[in-house]
Amino acid sequence: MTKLTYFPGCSAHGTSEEFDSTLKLVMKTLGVEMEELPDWNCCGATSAHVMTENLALALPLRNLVLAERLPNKTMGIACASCYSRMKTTKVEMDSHPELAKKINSTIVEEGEYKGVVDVKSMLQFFYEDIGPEAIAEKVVYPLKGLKVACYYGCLLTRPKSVTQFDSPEYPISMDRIMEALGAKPTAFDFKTECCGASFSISDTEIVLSLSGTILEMARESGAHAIVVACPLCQSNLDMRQPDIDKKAGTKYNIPVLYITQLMALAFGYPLKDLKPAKHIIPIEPALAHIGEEIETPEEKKKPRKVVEAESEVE
Amino acid sequence: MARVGVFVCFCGANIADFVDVPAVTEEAKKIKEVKYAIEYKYMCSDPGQQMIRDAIVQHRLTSVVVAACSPRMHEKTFRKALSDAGMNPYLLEVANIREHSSWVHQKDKKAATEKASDLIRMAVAKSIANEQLHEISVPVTKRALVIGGGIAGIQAALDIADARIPVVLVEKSPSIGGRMAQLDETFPTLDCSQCILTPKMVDVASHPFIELLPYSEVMELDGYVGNYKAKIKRKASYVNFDTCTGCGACWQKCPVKVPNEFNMGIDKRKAIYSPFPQAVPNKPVIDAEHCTMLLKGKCGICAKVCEKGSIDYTMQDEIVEREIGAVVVATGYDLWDPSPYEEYGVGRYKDIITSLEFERMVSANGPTGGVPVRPSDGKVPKRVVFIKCVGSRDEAKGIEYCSKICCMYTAKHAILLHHKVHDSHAYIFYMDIRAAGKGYEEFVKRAQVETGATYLRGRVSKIYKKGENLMVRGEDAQLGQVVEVEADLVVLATAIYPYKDNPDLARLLGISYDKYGYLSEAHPKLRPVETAKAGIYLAGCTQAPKDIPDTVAQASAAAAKVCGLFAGDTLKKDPMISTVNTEFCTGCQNCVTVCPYQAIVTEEIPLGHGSKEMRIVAKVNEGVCQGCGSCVAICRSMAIDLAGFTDMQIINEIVSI
Amino acid sequence: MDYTKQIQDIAGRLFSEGKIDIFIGYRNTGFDENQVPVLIHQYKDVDQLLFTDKSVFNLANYLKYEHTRNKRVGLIVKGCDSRALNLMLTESQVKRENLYIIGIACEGVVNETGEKAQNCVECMMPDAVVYDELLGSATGKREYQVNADIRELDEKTLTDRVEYFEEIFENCIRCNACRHSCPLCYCAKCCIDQETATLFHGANTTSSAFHALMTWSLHLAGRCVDCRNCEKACPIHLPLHLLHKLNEKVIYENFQEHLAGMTEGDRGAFYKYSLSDPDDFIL
Amino acid sequence: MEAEIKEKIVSMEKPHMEAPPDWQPVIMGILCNWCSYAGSDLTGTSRIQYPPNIRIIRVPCSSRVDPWFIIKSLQTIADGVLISGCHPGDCHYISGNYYARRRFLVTKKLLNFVGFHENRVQFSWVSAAEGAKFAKVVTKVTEDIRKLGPLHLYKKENS
Repeated sequence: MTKLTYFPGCSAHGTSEEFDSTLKLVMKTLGVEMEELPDWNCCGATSAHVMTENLALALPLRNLVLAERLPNKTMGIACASCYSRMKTTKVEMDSHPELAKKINSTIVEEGEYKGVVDVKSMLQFFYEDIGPEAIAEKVVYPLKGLKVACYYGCLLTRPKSVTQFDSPEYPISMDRIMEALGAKPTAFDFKTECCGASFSISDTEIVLSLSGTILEMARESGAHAIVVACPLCQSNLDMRQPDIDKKAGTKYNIPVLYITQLMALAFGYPLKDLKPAKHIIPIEPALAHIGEEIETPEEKKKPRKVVEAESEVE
Repeated sequence: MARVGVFVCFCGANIADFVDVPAVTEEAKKIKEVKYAIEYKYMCSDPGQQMIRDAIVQHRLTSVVVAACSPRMHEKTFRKALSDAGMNPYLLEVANIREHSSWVHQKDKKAATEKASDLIRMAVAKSIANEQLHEISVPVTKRALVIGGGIAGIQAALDIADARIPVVLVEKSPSIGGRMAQLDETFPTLDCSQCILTPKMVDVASHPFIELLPYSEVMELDGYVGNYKAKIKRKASYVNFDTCTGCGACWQKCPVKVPNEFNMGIDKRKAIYSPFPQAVPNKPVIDAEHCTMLLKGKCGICAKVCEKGSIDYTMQDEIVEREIGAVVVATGYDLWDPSPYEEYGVGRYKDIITSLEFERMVSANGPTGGVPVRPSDGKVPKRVVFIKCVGSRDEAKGIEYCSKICCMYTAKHAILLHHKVHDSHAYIFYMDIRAAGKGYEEFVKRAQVETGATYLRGRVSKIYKKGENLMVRGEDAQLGQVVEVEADLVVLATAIYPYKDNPDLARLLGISYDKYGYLSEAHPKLRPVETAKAGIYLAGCTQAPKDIPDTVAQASAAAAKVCGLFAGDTLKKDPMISTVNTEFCTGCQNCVTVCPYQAIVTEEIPLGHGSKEMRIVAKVNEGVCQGCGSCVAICRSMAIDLAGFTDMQIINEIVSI
Repeated sequence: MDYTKQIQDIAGRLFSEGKIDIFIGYRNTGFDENQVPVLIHQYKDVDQLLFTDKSVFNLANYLKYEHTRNKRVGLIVKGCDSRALNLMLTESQVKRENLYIIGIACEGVVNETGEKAQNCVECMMPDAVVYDELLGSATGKREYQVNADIRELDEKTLTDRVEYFEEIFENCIRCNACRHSCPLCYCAKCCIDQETATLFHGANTTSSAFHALMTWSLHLAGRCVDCRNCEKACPIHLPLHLLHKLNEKVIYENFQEHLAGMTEGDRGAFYKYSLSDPDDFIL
Repeated sequence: MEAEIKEKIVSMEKPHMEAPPDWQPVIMGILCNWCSYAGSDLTGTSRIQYPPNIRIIRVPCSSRVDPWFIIKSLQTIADGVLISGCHPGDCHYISGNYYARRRFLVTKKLLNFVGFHENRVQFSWVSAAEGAKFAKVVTKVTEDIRKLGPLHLYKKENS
């Protein structure tokens, strides 16, 4: 039974507890034992790293050092920002030993950083450590008919030098997992566009326009719902939708689900475990599509690209 | 007994002012081998040289020492003087008492004078050990090998052949013509590529001095300048070119369809095919990877329909050998694969194409009959976005260098688009416009004025699909804001990149290449056509990105080099090269290891006189040896020595003072 | 370490099967318990053979002389000997197919005073690296270590070293025994005694000894396998290994190479180069 | 003062042998034809002055220099040796100076080991454009060797 250190981050215990709860269900089914990092602290995003670099490194470093006390060799992180901060810090520390010493000296009572614990986002953990095949095996209630736009947001795969995971511009890991669940990921171009999270409070206008385009493109792609793996993405796209509609005169009604919610559903957990009440945009209409037949004409066409095309006989 | 003559030069005041020349001459006279010593104002002048010539005869000198300026200055002059006097020119030694004494010790005449005397002593000692050397003449095979049948290869081959020198032109595809044959019209004059290229192709085919080997590849190149031997593989075409008339019945009836390389895969060709209508030679070949007859033994239609019975499914690759004297490498360029630009959706959207695909579309003989169409739905695009520097000048995702031609052909594309689709509009994202060349800047202006194309300075950050069309989002750096252009078609000006097998070719030819795979010239400025290996020259994009005029110019330059090389019946070479004393040679072959030119080979000689047993010894190929002496210094048994710089000579110099 | 039995068996087998013309091994001197190399031509002599920790000499040396040339030879090689042999193969002085090699996973031989020889104490590769059959159990490569004497001399002042070596070169009598005993000194004509007066001087002087020994050791730089045949041969017991070990040290420290002749085809440090070789000693 | 003397003793082969008053060191200079010799010519044409103690021998490439040229020089007249070639990568013969570099290092160390001060034998890369550098190098080497005094080690008796 694989073991995993769990770093929930502030949102998982607040706005995005449906993420947290479904995550735990999913992990149970996948046979992964999650151990929440004891006495974890704020990762510092995003206020710390705009103020002082040292603090922005020291905060995550403390978590990393704490994680090294546990036997598990991987720490899974729910929130994309936390993940970004932790992974950035880890990379910085591992590549600049002298800097590591300096920062470490500020949290000396916690112990010395050894760099033995790997840091992964939950998405990365599902994709690399579990794998779509293993996930598919656990599916008891395939989500056939559900068309989803996979939205990765800015931090899960970027910057490449830090994350070292999937493609920074057109990632596919979540799409693969969705396919494994039986759902159909749509051709969605705005997978990694900015949703404006950092302006969520300071300048909502920007959020409205940025998130607006994402929603629009999601609808363009024919998706019934948007899937995310980051609490901030979720809250922005879900919570802001009414305002967006009001501003742009649109009526999107696209629910925004966590990857773990759909996994939980496919693994046979009842709808109520998904905590539908936590959503601004009701998720039931979208889930009602499960079971429909999908028509996708472009699939039937042959790819035009020279390289893979092989000969055909009349 | 050696009889050395010493001739000390005043070099006007240059030497005399700081070195006591008469004293030096007196010193020289004291050396026992020196039979004659004299000073003169200008030894390099005619009377000066005359003194040397006379002295050689009068005093029966066995070697001559001239104490004057640096040997790098006048060694040749004085050598000539010696040979004029009937003396072997290599019995000359020059003592450099100007650069090495008078000019650098101007404050201390006494020391300068002593040093000058020492330098002369050394030169005398060395000259005693000098041997008579004779210029090496290497025979030349006056036949050139041109690798690559693009415009560069064609031009080089024609120029060489017109000088009545036989040429073997090797092309890997079924027809010559190369990239230029794929182009529609060419900048800056917009004359049609076919119209200017095809006549040259025909000339090649019909030229009495050119042997054209299409569908062939060079496998091996042995030997050295003037005396190469090339092994060339003629790939099995399964068509007998001698009887085939190129009627075309076979490829009309062939049932197998294959993406057409010549049209960048936009349409299909048959499994038996001739790449394009104007192909030279215009004979089909069977593509063994796709022909069902060759793969599964079923079909055989082409054989049935061929009246001449030219189809031969049993044909095998054959290796032909050619003796050649020089090589011109003109393997051209490939396109850089833009797939790293994921944000552009390369490979995901059919309506994003490369500039060469666009070129084929607008080409009159192209798959779409000269009209650009959207691959997705065949509609004629109205709004076309051209993105320049895709790969070029991009250290993050592509390559550092500038591909040189994209600015020009993109301007051309704007014009062509305008000609073919009058109500179309071109948007061009660019970093800089690099239009250095005769008539180039004017051409770009013309494109801007004539077509009203929108030039946007800035990089494209994203392309995404909106309905049927593509949204191109980029920055307009001049307005300092983000712009989004809705496009029916996006054309990427992908970077020029060398063929991936260039390094293999380089290794096979024994020449060097850079980190991208471009073949390296001997000197970036002064020897841009030669390679470091004598007798091998470069032409066209195999060396670096070039446009057609530059390519043709370099091709002709390479041809001129070849003709120059073949001017005499033999190649003259400096005799200062290594020689092996087989008596001492142990055959350990360390010299073979360190020789930078692979100039040393081994041979077997009898162990002793008339003995049956053989032993291995080293053998210097005097045609290849450049005389660096690496082998001499590492030879433990002193079996190798370097003429002109023998151990004896150098040691003499050392012990003479 | 005593393989006398095995070696006699093998040699006997080889002769009876007609696989070899000559077997090179060790036999007793006959007047003390030391051993000398012996060339055996026939089956009946194999019982002379023996191998113990007194089998000090490097037998590869005897492959460079006329009487073994192009003959089928069987011989015994210890770790160091085998690397010398490897170099001879690389430098095509012998043909592998002519050899039947008995490799020894060596446990070290003794010096005249009976304790383990220094080069065996410091040995970095006791096992034979080229052989047809191996006696003893291989223990593998060992870490590089600087020769004890070198370390000692390095601490001395320049002036002291001058005195030390002047004595050595003064005592050398230019008998060339060192050269003749070295398997890697196989040149038909050695550069040191080519009688061209100005090049070298045959005269036995400190200067000529200096010249001869320096050139000799430089010709062995990166090739010497530290078998110490030269030292055993030296009639006045000069510490010749110092020169070789110093070269070895310099090459190890600067080109990260030691153990010449580990693989066939490796010619040693002087016959290759790296772009990143040290450059700081050059102005 | 004492330290100075000690330094002198440590740094000299034969401290007790004092140089005669009018003594001038002799330095054997072996230069490769394409870079260093051309460079030394440039020093001349640009009239840059340097000490007159060096005697220059021209060889095609630094890889032509056999270690025993150095040994021979030291045995005979020379108090020091300077060998100069093309900068790494500039070798006219592609790789010559790389092989040379290895030999030089070992030779230098070996000579130093048997008693020659490390400054007796020096090496430099001088390109055809570095006339000034050549002068600088020669000056440095000459001064180094002047400090060391005459060489008495292993001199060939009959010279």
